[in-house]
Amino acid sequence: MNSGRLSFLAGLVGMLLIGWVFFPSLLYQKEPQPLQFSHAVHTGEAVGMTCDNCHTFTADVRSMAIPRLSNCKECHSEVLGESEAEKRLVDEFVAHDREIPWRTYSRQPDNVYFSHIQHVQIAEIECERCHGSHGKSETLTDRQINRISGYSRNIEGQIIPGLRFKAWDRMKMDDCSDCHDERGASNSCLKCHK
Amino acid sequence: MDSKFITRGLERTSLRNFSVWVLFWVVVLGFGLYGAYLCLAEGLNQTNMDNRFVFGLWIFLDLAIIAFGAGAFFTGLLLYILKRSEFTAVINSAVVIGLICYSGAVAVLAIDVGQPLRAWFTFWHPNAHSMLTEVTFCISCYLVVLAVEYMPILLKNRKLKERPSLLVFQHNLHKVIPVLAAIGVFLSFFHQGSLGGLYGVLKGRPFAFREGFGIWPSTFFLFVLSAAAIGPSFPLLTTSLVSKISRKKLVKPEVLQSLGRISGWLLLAYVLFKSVDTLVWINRTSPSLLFSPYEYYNQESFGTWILFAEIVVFGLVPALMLLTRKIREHRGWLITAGLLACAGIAVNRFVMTIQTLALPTLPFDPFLSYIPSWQEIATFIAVIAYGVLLYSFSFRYLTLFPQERDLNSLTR
Amino acid sequence: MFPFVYDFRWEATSLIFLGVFFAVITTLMMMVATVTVRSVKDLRTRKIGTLRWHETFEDLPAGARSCRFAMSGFAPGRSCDNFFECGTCAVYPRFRSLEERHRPEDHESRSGHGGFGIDEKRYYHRGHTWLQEEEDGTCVIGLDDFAARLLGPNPTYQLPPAGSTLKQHQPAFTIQTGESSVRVVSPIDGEVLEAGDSTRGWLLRIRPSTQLPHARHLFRAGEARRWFQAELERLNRLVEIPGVGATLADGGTPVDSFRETRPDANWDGILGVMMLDV
Amino acid sequence: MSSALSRRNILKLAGGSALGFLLSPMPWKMLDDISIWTQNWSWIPKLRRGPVTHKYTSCTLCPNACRVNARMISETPVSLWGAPDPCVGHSYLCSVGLAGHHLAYHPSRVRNAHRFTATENGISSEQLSVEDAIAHIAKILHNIHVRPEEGEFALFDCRPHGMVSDIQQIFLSHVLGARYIVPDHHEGRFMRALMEMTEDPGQSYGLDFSRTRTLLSFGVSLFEGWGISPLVVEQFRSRREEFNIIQIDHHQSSSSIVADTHIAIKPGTEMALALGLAHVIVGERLYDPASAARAVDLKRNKPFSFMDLTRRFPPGRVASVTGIPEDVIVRTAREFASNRPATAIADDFAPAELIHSVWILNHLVGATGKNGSVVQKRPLPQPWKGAHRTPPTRLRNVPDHSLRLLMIDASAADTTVSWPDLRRKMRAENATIVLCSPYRPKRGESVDYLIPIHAPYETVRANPSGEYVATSAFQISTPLWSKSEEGCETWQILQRVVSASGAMTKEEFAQLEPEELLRLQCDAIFNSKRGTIHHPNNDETIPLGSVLSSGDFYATLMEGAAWSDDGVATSTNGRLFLMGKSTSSAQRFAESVLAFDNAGIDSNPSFPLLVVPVGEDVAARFGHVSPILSKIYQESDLKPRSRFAYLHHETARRFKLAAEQRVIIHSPHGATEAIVRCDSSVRPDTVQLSVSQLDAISPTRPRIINSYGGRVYTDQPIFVRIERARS
Amino acid sequence: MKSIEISPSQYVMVIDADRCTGCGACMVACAIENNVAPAHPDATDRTGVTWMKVVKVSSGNNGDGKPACYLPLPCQQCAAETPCVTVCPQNAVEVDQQTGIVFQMSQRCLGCRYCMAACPYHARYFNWWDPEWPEGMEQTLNPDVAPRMRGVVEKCNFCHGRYQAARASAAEHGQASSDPVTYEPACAQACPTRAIKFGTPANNEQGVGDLVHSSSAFRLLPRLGTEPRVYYLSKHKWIRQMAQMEKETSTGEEVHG
Repeated sequence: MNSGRLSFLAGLVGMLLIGWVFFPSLLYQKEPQPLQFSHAVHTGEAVGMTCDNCHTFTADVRSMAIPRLSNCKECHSEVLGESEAEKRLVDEFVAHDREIPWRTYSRQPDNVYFSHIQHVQIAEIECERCHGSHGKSETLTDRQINRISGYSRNIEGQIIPGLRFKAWDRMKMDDCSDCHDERGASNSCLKCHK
Repeated sequence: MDSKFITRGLERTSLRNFSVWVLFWVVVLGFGLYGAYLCLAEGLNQTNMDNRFVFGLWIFLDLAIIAFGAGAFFTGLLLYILKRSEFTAVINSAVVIGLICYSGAVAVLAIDVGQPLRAWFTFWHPNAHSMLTEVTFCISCYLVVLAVEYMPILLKNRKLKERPSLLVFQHNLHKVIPVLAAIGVFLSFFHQGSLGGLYGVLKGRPFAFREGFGIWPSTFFLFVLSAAAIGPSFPLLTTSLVSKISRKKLVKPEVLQSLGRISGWLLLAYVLFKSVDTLVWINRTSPSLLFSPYEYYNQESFGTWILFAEIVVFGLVPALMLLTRKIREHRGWLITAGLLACAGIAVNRFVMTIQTLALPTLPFDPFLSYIPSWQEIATFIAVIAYGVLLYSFSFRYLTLFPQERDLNSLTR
Repeated sequence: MFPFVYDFRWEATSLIFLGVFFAVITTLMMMVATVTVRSVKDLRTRKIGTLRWHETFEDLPAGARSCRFAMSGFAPGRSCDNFFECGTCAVYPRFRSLEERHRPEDHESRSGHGGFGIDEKRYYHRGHTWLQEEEDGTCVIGLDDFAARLLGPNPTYQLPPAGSTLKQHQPAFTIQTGESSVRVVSPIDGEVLEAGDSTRGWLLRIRPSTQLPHARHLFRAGEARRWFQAELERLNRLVEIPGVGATLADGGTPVDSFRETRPDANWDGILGVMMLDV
Repeated sequence: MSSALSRRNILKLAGGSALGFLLSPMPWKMLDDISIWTQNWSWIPKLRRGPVTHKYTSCTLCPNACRVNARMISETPVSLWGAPDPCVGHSYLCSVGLAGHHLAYHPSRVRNAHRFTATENGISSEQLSVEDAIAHIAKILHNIHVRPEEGEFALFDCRPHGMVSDIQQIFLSHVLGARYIVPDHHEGRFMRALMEMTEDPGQSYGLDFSRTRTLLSFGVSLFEGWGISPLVVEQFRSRREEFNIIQIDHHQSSSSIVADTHIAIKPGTEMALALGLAHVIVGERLYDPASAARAVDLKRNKPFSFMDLTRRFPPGRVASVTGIPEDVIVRTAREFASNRPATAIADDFAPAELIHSVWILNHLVGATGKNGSVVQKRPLPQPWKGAHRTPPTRLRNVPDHSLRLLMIDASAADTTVSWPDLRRKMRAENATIVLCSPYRPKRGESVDYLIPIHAPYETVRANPSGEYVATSAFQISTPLWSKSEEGCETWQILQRVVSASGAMTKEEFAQLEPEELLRLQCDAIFNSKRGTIHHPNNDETIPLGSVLSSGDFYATLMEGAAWSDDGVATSTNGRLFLMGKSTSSAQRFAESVLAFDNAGIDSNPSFPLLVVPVGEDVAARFGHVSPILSKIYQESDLKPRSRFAYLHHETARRFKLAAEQRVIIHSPHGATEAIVRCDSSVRPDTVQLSVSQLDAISPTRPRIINSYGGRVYTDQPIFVRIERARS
Repeated sequence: MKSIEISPSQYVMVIDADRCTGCGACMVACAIENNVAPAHPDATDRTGVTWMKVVKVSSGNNGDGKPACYLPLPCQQCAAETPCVTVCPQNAVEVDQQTGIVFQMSQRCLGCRYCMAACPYHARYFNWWDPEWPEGMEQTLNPDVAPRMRGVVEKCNFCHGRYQAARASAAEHGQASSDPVTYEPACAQACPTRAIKFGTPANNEQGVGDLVHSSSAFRLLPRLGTEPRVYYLSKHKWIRQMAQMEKETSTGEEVHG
């Protein structure tokens, strides 16, 4: 009888393994960032910059909050520190004035309308609430794009079953609507979709 | 050669004839599936539906075959709940037909919907006020119930009975069938009604709009009653058809006659309710929305004759035929009465779906007509072919008609 | 559908609707769960044999299930509802006392020939098998004349090995005849001692767990004869064998093999119906 | 045993993995992701991100030169909207203009030159570079230059209007015998007819309806297309109550539906009505005394004089000819004459005698007087005033089979040329047609060379305002896309062909770039020191004087500003010649009026219904418009559709026809099929058919005019009979 | 007939039927603003996607001098018992309480088309084909509106892209998020004769608040109780009666079935 139970268990454990381990790594496609950038150095006491020095928003939500080369060029017109990434920045990008093709982590889907102005300026929500400790990160991790849905893992959630322990584990619709409920903001579709 | 699978004591055609028959229907199924594939791959532009005729042949025939599939729940109601044991003769066939009708209807709905991959949204974000949510929930549950009811019939197959686990499972399942039948009746009451309610609630379509009791329009109860009225007639028709094709006596004539009688009573009740509802609709509901009923019927293709046909020719006449003993006794008349009753229900579903959309609602709308494209017809032929195949296999390898063995002398 | 979904509607209609839906789903799941649990329990408690007999019994046509007292006229038209287990049948004592009062001769065991292969000292079972007690307490099982005539030319027997146990009304051995095979039901509980063969006149020698006279469901002499007559009528209705009925009336011997008279009949089906293996 | 073991084990294994599958996140995540995938299919376009900016330019799709405010997302236009324009006053774009930025992506857009050679199985096209194409054409031009008897060289300009046409005329003057062909009917014909009736011939006029109280329109499509309609729409938009519109039309066109009163007239009899109205005005002395004094032949009633002509059109007779009740004619005449300032207008494509009689009406009510709505305007200052140029000749007047090489300038979107007429002008055996167009030639247009030019908004183009505007204005159509590839303009191709063929001698601006030519035009305007500059960004107007240099002037124009001239102080007060200045024109007018007398239009019993032709998706079929116009012409039946025959309800009832019924339309020359539609705006005893249906039932090809109002003229009326089709 | 008062802070559109010249500029502007693709070659007037559809209505026989008129038909944004919202099985369409806009979420729409059967105004359109733009034209798509896919229903959302942009700029200038923002939909901006007026009765933009109560104002099929938010104006009685289904000679007598 145990040979029957054995094959049952084999099937069970095998599929659990596939589901929990191989499936996530298979599902997400890793895209390395074109250039390494250390938030920690820039926001550390040596330089002392804050988020909105580089990430500026305008009322119309379409503008990408990702800084353009002009922000970097203000300081890095020539090599300042000794990190290899900065040398590459100056040689490859600043010299040829080529925009850095950053891989945005939390790129808003086309049908989502999320205005940073209303959240950061009016609702006074700090960046960490949604973007977590990205501001203190030493290196830029690879962006993981879901091969089926096309969205990045920062939105869909680091933990596959979508459990959320820290606020920035997941930025899916449920999280937005929970936060809206907490603060009494309306949850009607027109608020966030276009 | 496949006699090991055929129940002992039942005569079936040779495997060669049977495979020819199956091959023919498989070809028809293939043609139908090609039409369905086109609708899925190329998109719904393959059909002749448009922004006015949002529902076409598929929804009309879906409603019709789900009403015909009501045989399963109604025979179950008679046998397991009202303890009319003479219907054990037809219950298995009724359950198989019910399974075919419902699974076919759900398959066609999957193609009719623009984004089938998002079908689970209706379960995840249900809108309890919508009749279509209720239909979706109930039909999927009832499909499960039918599948579970089909299991014991399947497991009674001569070869499958050999395996102890299947025999035990079938035996215990058989004990539970009455509870399943009760659930089936409950679910059927709601989704047959909601299919009617789909159109009754449309205040934007005065031709279909009806007041009712509580949140349910009167078409809710009319559809349930008409489905119940067809419940007995359709198995009666299918049994006669199968016995003609297989050239065997399958059921005692009295069983068919009592089916006819019950169907007659229910049809009479339905015709009565329908006439009362129509008069209320013509004199109070429609004028209150400033849509004079006369305008619905002054179109060339939908005159008042269609109302007369639905209520009298296909309603009252078959009801009276089924209620007079002499006519019921005569086998030919019994079948014609059943056919008339089923046709009445089909006309009612047609009027509710196609005529509602054809009639103008805005004062400057033209009256539009609609002819299904070959892809639509092919998809539906696929459902019919699937039904015939499933029934043929069930009839050959499972005992759908317990009385068959006693009725036919065991001579070739 | 679930409260944790972000746009779950907490209004009355939605709650009622989902409540009913979940109720239906849970009932369905409970149904299937109880069925599986019961099946596993039945499988584990080895009741598969009796279950198979009950299933077969329910599939028998109405004629095959007529009660023994229907044949004897005391309970006309009554069909057995206790799977031929007269031992545990509630109405058996009442009808038996009636029968003894009115027709005592049916139950003495007289030797000699009761016509149509009835041997007075043999006990007959409705599965067309007979038992005969031996002196050393064992008893012998064989196929009665009626079944033999049904089987047709040189049937082969797959007999159970010595030492295996037989359960009442559960398959004892199978007979292969032509392309169809039929399972013969064992008339009584017991343990197989020795397998015989057709030449020796008996098929099995067993040690019964109950004494034959106490096995109420077996027929003796007069009752057996009446039962044989009923079986012949049933066979006739199934197949309309000419001449069989007539011969019975005046005690003549029936045709030696029914198959020759109607070669075109579905003998596999008839065999199954007669030998209680539907 | 082993086989049973493996089979049962496989079942057990399957059971275990199924349970594992359900307990793992895989199915649920896949379910969710697949439904998100249905939102992000690869063929669904991704939206571009970037800041929103606005850019001001002007539209070159039609002579109106409407001002455009383009909404841009990082240097690519998303949508175009009207910008405030004091000169014309309207700030809206028509349905074609709204989608002007799509024309650069039109499906039939070409980027490189093609040569088409007719082979037995249709036309084969091969690509070649622009230089090679120009070289080939230059060689042909050189042969013509050397052996003139081979045929002539000509340039066909679809829209002879503005700076580019002048340059092309100047270039052509250097080629011996080259012709500069213009379409028979083009904008401004109605205004130019006024010149023959006023004293100072060189004067050009414009219309200013800002004070007009009554507008009498003889079949002009007031709310669609170019020409007069923008002026009318602006008054309709701002002064709806006091701006009274009387529309005279044989069927209920969209203009007559919105007009205050609609006079249904029998088709072709508009001139009789005009003279009838003149008769009433003169009879009851309702005319404006000042302009009466100026009118020369108001007193003389010699034969063929004005008085003699109007005497022939008493209201009674006009009523019988035009089918308009007598009291309506009298009432209209009184309303038109008394409710001043009033103006009567006719279409550029109307017959000459109708235009002449409309101007008579205008003179009578003083529309051309001091406070009338016809104003003098100074022409646009031209940098090459004195340069020698070839005079434009009408396509009609070009002798048949005379052209060896023809260049067509299709830079304007509305190529209204009817191809068979053009083909008739070409040499029979070896003729070459060169099409300079951003798009592939349409079906039926047999072309030998196709040279790609810029699509609208891809390059800088001069855009003077339309003919009818009260004061001439000038703006520049600046490109919307910053990186416009190389491409070129038709006049550059002409200049390179002419110089390559050795005909070009000296022309200082031959090698100039488009910007430099525009600068020349700006210098000319700047030196005139007249007019004002209006910038739509802040909607304020500054006088030209306040601009320091012509360079700044050019810069402001490049940002989308517009220059408009000052109004002329004195309005027209010279003498008016009601019958036209020259005796020949008077003679011609009188004969045409008399000829009209006995050309009664009567239908014969077997063909009772008169056909009223309407251009259905004319704009879409002739010009190149954005595919988005399918919303109007294909996805809705707002405009008349080609497969329908529109009947009035009574006519349908009279001929026992029902809506949506298939019918066959018989005429003496043929038959065609259609589906009946009932429309109470169609004239009772007529049937409204579309142009494409006319070919089967009319003797000659109808003259098709491309105004978005879909106005079509046929040489003579067509009568038909309608029967139910046996299906 | 109970008529609930539409709350003044919700948007209302007033269309003057006497001013509409049927030029179709609103149809083109609407399609460009909301990324509606050009028609598929086989599309007809019955299978096209036209969020704003202008219809020519002829008076039949009782026209008083004006035998026909043009009626632009956007979605009427019904306020009471919104037919499409009550019937959608998966809440793909929802009435936004603050603005009154009936917002259609094409991302959740199954394409069952039941809402199209429920809508008496035929204001909903199904993507029978995959929306396709000529090569390169997809760069001119409006970033404020998400493009749809085949198999879903879509409809006029009162230019929700412009509402959200107006809401964002209002937020930037510190306007409280409760009171209504002013914006103009694409059709109103494109109309040459300014026949389409839009705004909230509270702010009374373009005099919308008074026009709603004017004597010549009427709505389509008011008796169905859907309380549409799109009002029409016309001085001609036959147009008003036609839209409200009141017949001149009432054929009120009952017809026996």
